[in-house]
Amino acid sequence: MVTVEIPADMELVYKRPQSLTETHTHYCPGCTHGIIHRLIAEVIDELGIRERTIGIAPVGCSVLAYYYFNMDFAEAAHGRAPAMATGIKRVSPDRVVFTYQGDGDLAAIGTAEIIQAANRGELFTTIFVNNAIYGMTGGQMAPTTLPGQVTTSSPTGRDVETAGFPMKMAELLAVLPGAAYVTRQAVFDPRGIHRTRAAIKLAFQTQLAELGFSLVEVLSTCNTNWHMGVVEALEWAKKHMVAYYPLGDTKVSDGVRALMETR
Amino acid sequence: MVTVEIPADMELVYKRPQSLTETHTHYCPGCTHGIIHRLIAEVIDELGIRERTIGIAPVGCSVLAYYYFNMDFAEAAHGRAPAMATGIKRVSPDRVVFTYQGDGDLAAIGTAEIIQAANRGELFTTIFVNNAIYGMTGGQMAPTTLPGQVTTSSPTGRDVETAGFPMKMAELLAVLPGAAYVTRQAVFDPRGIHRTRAAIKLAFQTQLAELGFSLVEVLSTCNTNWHMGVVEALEWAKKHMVAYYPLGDTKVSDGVRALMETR
Amino acid sequence: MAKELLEGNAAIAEAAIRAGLEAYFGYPITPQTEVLEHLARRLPEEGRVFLQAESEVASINMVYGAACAGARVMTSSSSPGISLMQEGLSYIACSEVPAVVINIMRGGPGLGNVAPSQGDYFQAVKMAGHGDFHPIVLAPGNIQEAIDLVVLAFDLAEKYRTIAMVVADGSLGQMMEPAELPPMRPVRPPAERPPWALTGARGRQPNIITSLYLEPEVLEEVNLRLQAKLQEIAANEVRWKEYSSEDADLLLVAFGTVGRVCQTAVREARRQGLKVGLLRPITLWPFPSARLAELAGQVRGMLVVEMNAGQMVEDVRLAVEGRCPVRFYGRLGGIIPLPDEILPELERLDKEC
Amino acid sequence: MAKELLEGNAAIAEAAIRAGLEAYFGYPITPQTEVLEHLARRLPEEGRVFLQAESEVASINMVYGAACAGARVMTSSSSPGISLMQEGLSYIACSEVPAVVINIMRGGPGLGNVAPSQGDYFQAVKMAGHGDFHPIVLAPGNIQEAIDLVVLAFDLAEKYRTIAMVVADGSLGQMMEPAELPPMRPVRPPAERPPWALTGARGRQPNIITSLYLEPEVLEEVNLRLQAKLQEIAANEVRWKEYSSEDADLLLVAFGTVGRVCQTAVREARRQGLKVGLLRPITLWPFPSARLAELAGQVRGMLVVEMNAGQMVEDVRLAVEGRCPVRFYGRLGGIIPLPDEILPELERLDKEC
Amino acid sequence: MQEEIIISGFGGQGALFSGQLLAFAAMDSGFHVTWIPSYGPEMRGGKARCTVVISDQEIGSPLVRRPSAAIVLNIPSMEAFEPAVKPGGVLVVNSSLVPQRSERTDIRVFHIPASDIATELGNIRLANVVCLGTLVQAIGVVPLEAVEQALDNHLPERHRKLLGANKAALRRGAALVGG
Amino acid sequence: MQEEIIISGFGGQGALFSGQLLAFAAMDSGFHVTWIPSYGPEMRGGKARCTVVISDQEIGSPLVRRPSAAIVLNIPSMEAFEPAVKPGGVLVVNSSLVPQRSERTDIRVFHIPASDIATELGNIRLANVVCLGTLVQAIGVVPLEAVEQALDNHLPERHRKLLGANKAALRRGAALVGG
Amino acid sequence: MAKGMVLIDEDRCKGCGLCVTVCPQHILRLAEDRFNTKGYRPVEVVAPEACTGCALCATICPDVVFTVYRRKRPPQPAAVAA
Amino acid sequence: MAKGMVLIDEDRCKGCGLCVTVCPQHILRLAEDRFNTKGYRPVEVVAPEACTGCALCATICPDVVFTVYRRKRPPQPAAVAA
Ligand SMILES: Cc1ncc(C[n+]2csc(CCOP(=O)(O)OP(=O)(O)O)c2C)c(N)n1
Ligand SMILES: Cc1ncc(C[n+]2csc(CCOP(=O)(O)OP(=O)(O)O)c2C)c(N)n1
Ligand code: SF4
Ligand code: SF4
Ligand code: SF4
Ligand code: SF4
Ligand code: SF4
Ligand code: SF4
Ligand SMILES: [Mg+2]
Ligand SMILES: [Mg+2]
Repeated sequence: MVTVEIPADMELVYKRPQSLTETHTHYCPGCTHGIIHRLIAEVIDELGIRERTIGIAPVGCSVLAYYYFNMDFAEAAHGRAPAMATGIKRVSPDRVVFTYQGDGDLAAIGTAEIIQAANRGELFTTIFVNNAIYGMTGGQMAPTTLPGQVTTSSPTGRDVETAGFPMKMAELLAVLPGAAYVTRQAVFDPRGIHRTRAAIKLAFQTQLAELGFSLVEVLSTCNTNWHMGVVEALEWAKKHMVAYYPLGDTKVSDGVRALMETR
Repeated sequence: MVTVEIPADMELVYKRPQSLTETHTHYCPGCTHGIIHRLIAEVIDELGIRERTIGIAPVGCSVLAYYYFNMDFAEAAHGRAPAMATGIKRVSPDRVVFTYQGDGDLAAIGTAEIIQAANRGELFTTIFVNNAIYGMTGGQMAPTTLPGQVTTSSPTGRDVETAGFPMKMAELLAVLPGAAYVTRQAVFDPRGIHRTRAAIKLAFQTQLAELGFSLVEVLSTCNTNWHMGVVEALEWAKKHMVAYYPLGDTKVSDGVRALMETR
Repeated sequence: MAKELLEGNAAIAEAAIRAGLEAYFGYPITPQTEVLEHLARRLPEEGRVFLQAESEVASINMVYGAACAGARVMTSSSSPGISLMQEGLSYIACSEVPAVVINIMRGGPGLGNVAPSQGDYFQAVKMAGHGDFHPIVLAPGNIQEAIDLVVLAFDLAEKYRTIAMVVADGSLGQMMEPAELPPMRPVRPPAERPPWALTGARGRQPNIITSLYLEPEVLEEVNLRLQAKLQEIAANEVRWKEYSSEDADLLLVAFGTVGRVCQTAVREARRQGLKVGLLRPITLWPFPSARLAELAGQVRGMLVVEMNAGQMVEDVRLAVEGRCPVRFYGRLGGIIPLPDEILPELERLDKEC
Repeated sequence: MAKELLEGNAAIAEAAIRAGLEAYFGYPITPQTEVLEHLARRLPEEGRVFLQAESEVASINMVYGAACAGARVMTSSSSPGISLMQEGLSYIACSEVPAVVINIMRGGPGLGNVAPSQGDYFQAVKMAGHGDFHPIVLAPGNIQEAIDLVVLAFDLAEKYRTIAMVVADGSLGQMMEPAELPPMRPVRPPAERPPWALTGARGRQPNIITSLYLEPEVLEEVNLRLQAKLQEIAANEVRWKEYSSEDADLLLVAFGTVGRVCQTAVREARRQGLKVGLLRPITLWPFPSARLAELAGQVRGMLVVEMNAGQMVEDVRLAVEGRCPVRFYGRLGGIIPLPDEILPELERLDKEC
Repeated sequence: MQEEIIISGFGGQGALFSGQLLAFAAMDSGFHVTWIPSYGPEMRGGKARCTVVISDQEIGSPLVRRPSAAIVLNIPSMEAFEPAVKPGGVLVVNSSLVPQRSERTDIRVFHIPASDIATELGNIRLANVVCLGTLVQAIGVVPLEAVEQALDNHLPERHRKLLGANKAALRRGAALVGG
Repeated sequence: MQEEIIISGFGGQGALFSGQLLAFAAMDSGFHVTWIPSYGPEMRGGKARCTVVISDQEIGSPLVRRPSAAIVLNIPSMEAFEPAVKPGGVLVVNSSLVPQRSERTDIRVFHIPASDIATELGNIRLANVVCLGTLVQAIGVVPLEAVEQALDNHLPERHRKLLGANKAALRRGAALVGG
Repeated sequence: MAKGMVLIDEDRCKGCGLCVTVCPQHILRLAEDRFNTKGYRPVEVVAPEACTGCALCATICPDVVFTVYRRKRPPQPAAVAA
Repeated sequence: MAKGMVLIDEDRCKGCGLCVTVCPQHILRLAEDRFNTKGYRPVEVVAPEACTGCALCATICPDVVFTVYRRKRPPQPAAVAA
């Protein structure tokens, strides 16, 4: 073991959040799931709610999230995390509940569950990782796959004539009165990462203040199934994903606005 | 049998459409399902497409619609009519396909199916009968039940805190690019009925012109489960439903607008 | 408490409340909607959770969530709705959280009709969705038993951390008969939720509830543990009732509504001089196989009567293993076989065995 | 056509195309995603319909729709996805439209893992969702058979207007072996769709496809018709393979991947002087019960080997009815039992029977 | 002792409710009892009937094909149950709505103009209660007072004002049974 | 005749592909053959192995616990399969990555510096093909030419330019088997 | 002479009364003296001569009870194109 | 004297290179001579003295490899309130 002397006049500006376990993740090198995990953990640390937070992992590449977050966790059936979260939150209203879901999970098989939970204004938070593909099953088309994007199930590129246009979930969910805070962010560079962190924090605060349902859509990459280099994937995403999926808040309820202003 | 002499100078201005069978319906007296059936049948007659139209009945009070429409019909599983319609239309692109769905069917259990079909721009037409209640099962709360409305599953009135606000499906579906024509109409008086008919016609024309998905939300009554008189139900609906659910088009694609202009 | 004239569905719902039900998630479907409606009224009165879900898929996953949080939770539905819950049931089975599910069966397949049926016997006893699992399946024959078995379902579900399913049909759900409700149990306070529950990792290691085990060796171990639990249940929880079986040389086997119809058939057959007995399984899983095997040595033949095309009869045959003839009589489509149809079958059995 | 080295999942997909598949609706899930991916590429090439559905619930209902329209249609999935299809399957069963479903089973229950398993035997053979129905269930033991059975599945589904399900596991799906694809059948033109199909009521009375029959008497009749059809299938379509069974005095019974593993076990056992035979059911429903009953008179004992906790063994016991001992050996969680585990079990059977 | 009573009419005639009254009365009188409805397949309206079994021992089948007593409130019910009543049993016919007369001699038949009597009592919907009075009196298992008690306890709030009329209807029906 | 070969390494070492080459060669040589992969439970990377069974009769189990021959491309594979090879069998070890040596005397062991040879041939990823050459030569069931033929037919388009190098690797591996 | 005329398919009528409320001529009412085969009090025309053939009754009737006729307009002199 | 300092949890590193692209000081690179226990080429600091402790590396690293320190600012004379 190497012990490193930290000079006395150095102060800690970044350390592993307590809300993450020590376990190494199984994610591919450069996968943005890791960044998003970290941001959530940082926010939970900052809000001091780790010991009363219950997370729900989806089926998708982040299916093992429960090994990485240092808190109570459940693993949902594919797409059903919002229903499970509803069940948990309704019987444990003083706990903080969040779901972590991919785009196949949330925007395909789980469409009904997320829309209805949002509409009911369920008091949990959803972190929605949009990487425009089904990562875990090896790169099939997701509801969010961009027009023309090649995947294993759209081998000649997504054909909007037969598969429809990519779904803008943040815009769709914003229509529902039960949704108090809905935003879209991206973790393609440090600035975006900082903003995403702030958004995640606001989402959890929305929950803590019982203002309604909150969701942060995070544009992400999947270099492996996009068949790109890590940096190339970020560049591609910045160029193409952000063009289709505009960043920013799609829904800020009055309550949330008040919250924003008091910060 | 009574034979009636029709004076020679009388011309027929209204007769039973050919697209309805002779079968008497099982609907309660004054139930607006009957009006909507008739309008669909009239439009199909007018467009001359009866012999190439395939309808899909939902699970709901209109589950037996296949006995009343004089054309090929299937009975779908609860909420899955859009998936079934997708299956039919994809393998029979030159046929006209429509689903007839209630609010429990379309806006609760079938949320995912209708949203995804609309998003893919499936080339079928949906007639969505919003009567703010589960009629067939005896009057439980629907996703569209109004705030405070008493039903057997919201015995003290719909509580928006726990059940959320009623879902405005026409507005929600309008967000999706695949939806070419989405409108909300009401059959509470002859004027509304005429407008609804025109909307249904435009919806079928949208399909015929292959412009995308089309949906007509029809505000309706369920005097039986609202525990009101027939006329009272219409009055209540005109006052309360229309206030919450604004009438009119929520989505008219460019193609549909062109269609409207050429009419 | 004195007996009251209770309707089956309402009795089931109220029994659940008395048993300490904390939360109900469900979706309307005939012929069980009265369960939901009763709870819609009563649970908020009691300050507990009632939520009408958007579908049965959502219901069962809400149940899954609430169960993970350690709450006493239940859903109810009828055949098509239960089919939609199969994936969720499989997750619950593997995750070993307790859940109570009521299936008031109706005529099938497909949309079928809302008349009484026992067509989901196989679905209930052979599996919880995909994978190897048997929920505990309880089949009341009358309303008092329905009440008692609902209470038992919660206790068994929690004791074994498993799914306890109560199956009945619309005739039990809609009939009325005098019965006594149990006293109201206090609701378990959230602070006393079980140690494995997801309650927030305060001062302890995080709890994880999952059904994912990537390594086959590990998943095999999980499965062996599940199987051991099932064996324990099979050893301890078999329940059935016998009527006039001591001296019987012909045996009727029937459950639920048909079971009680067969009680009448036994009486009438005895009046005609046939020494008929009846075994009415109360737990469909675990099944009273050992007792049936024993009786196979005593009787000349068995007649299994069901409201389906012959499902439980397979379990009877498995128990009997050819030691006596096992005949079947069934009605389909929502028709309840009546004593006057069963008697001729008994006479035939009497002659042929 | 000459044999090619084919991967199981791709072979299944291509066989479906050769059999005249007009439309595929499916949702990705390991270990069958290659079926979907192959079809995603090939069907559009052939000008046919490929659609990735939003879920398995949607997939099966799209299949239901396309089948109602009279098209040759198929979906594929793996265990949790098949659980989600249970309601739709029940509707299809009652509506009597032909549909082909592939289940490449994985370890369960719940999310389990993606390793090979036979945990869904009961789910496949005992029912299609709720109500009384058995799909035809075909279990290939190798890739050539997978190809042939996929083609057969379409033919049987159409002949009997029923569900034909092909069940295999991920090891068959991912292995390669030489096999021959059938010639490409011409796709049936839309104009030649069956007379019952929903094609538009041009010059004929409307066709109605439903599974709703409100009157119990009518639903009973529908069910009796379904049961008669099932009996016809049971009488005509039982398929199995035997290996060294002529002189066997011990019999292995196993299906699919385990069936072929047992072929090796038979060889090795014979090398050790045990007169072991093997019966490998190819149709799991209808089950080769009659032949097993016959063999029960010949052999001293049977050993059923499965990748589950013991499911098909029940059908073997039902067939044998106690006429010879039936033992079980199983591995769980995605582990394939190998010949060297099966041999000691055979030796034990030899000693004890 | 076991009585198996079917009460049959169309929806809205109160067949189900009068069966429940009988069931309450039987329960309060210390009997085992079951009440089971059966609706027609029609979603609304259509036939409505119930079976009440009253016994001094545990009740097996709550349904019977051949009742020991029946009330028929309309023509289809008459057609279905007139032939079904067990020999020695009782049949009460609302003759206001059912013109045909039973020819059976092996049962006791009461043709009573129940709807007319009910109209007379101020509410045509009391016809079922009139018939119930006749039936209860005829089979004699449950005292009429027990049914009155059941009315006291279970008449829905919104019909409370008709309590007196209900009791009168019951008594009028009962009075039609000759000593 | 039946040969059961396991080729094992970690993801990316080409274990699966060289097994397929062998399978193609065996098929073209008229044998029954099965190829079956097994991945580790890890989603990405991790172990990758396949089993190839070559037989002159119908093949039962496509999986074996004790292969008649094995190629081990990394240390965990060595640990797993060195003891497993059947007596009389063949073990090919990529000694560039696996330092330990097999002590077994009942099998034929080839410790070959496959990665080094591959690097020498211009691409370290050819190590698996070097090992395959050794194995094919050692077991002698399939002619080396059949494997070359398989390379000709099945080397993926994007690796086409490495065809020559692949063949060279194969031959280099084969040459290591002493007469 | 009546401008319009309606035929009533009486046995379809469920007596809901909707047509009664919309008829601008107020000439429809529910029969007070009889039931149809369904058991409902069917609609009837009180003053057929007042019917204008406007078809509003048919427009609202959920049960397609009405067939409506209207007197042809007498051939009008063709308007002169402007 | 360096303004900042990073600790590297080397075995967590997957060598994705993201930190390398964002470090404003260009002092990070992937090791060319070795692998970590995961088999990746881990990140290393080329010129520790140039580190500003800006933590951008930690911000983007998906695998939480970095711990970052920054030199405390010497106590500044308190600003006079305006
Ligand atoms: C019911 C069911 N259907 C399908 C699957 C297979 N499956 C696992 S993950 C996944 C999609 C994952 O994609 P996404 O949600 O976008 O997450 P990502 O892996 O991209 O993070 C699918 C289809 C499953 N496990 N269960
Ligand atoms: C899977 C499933 N769940 C529930 C039901 C029961 N069910 C039948 S109709 C219906 C709701 C009908 O309401 P709606 O769609 O609004 O139609 P309406 O009757 O009001 O016209 C429900 C819940 C069912 N048949 N299947
Ligand atoms: S497959 Fe894609 S989403 Fe999954 S871990 Fe790898 S990079 Fe991330
Ligand atoms: S219950 Fe309501 S929706 Fe159904 S037929 Fe009656 S009025 Fe119409
Ligand atoms: S056509 Fe017009 S005027 Fe004539 S009855 Fe109908 S609504 Fe009245
Ligand atoms: S609207 Fe139609 S059904 Fe209603 S009363 Fe008039 S004619 Fe009869
Ligand atoms: S803290 Fe800033 S300067 Fe230092 S290594 Fe990280 S990115 Fe570079
Ligand atoms: S970003 Fe993290 S994982 Fe990637 S190279 Fe840098 S330290 Fe390693
Ligand atoms: Mg994704
Ligand atoms: Mg409705």
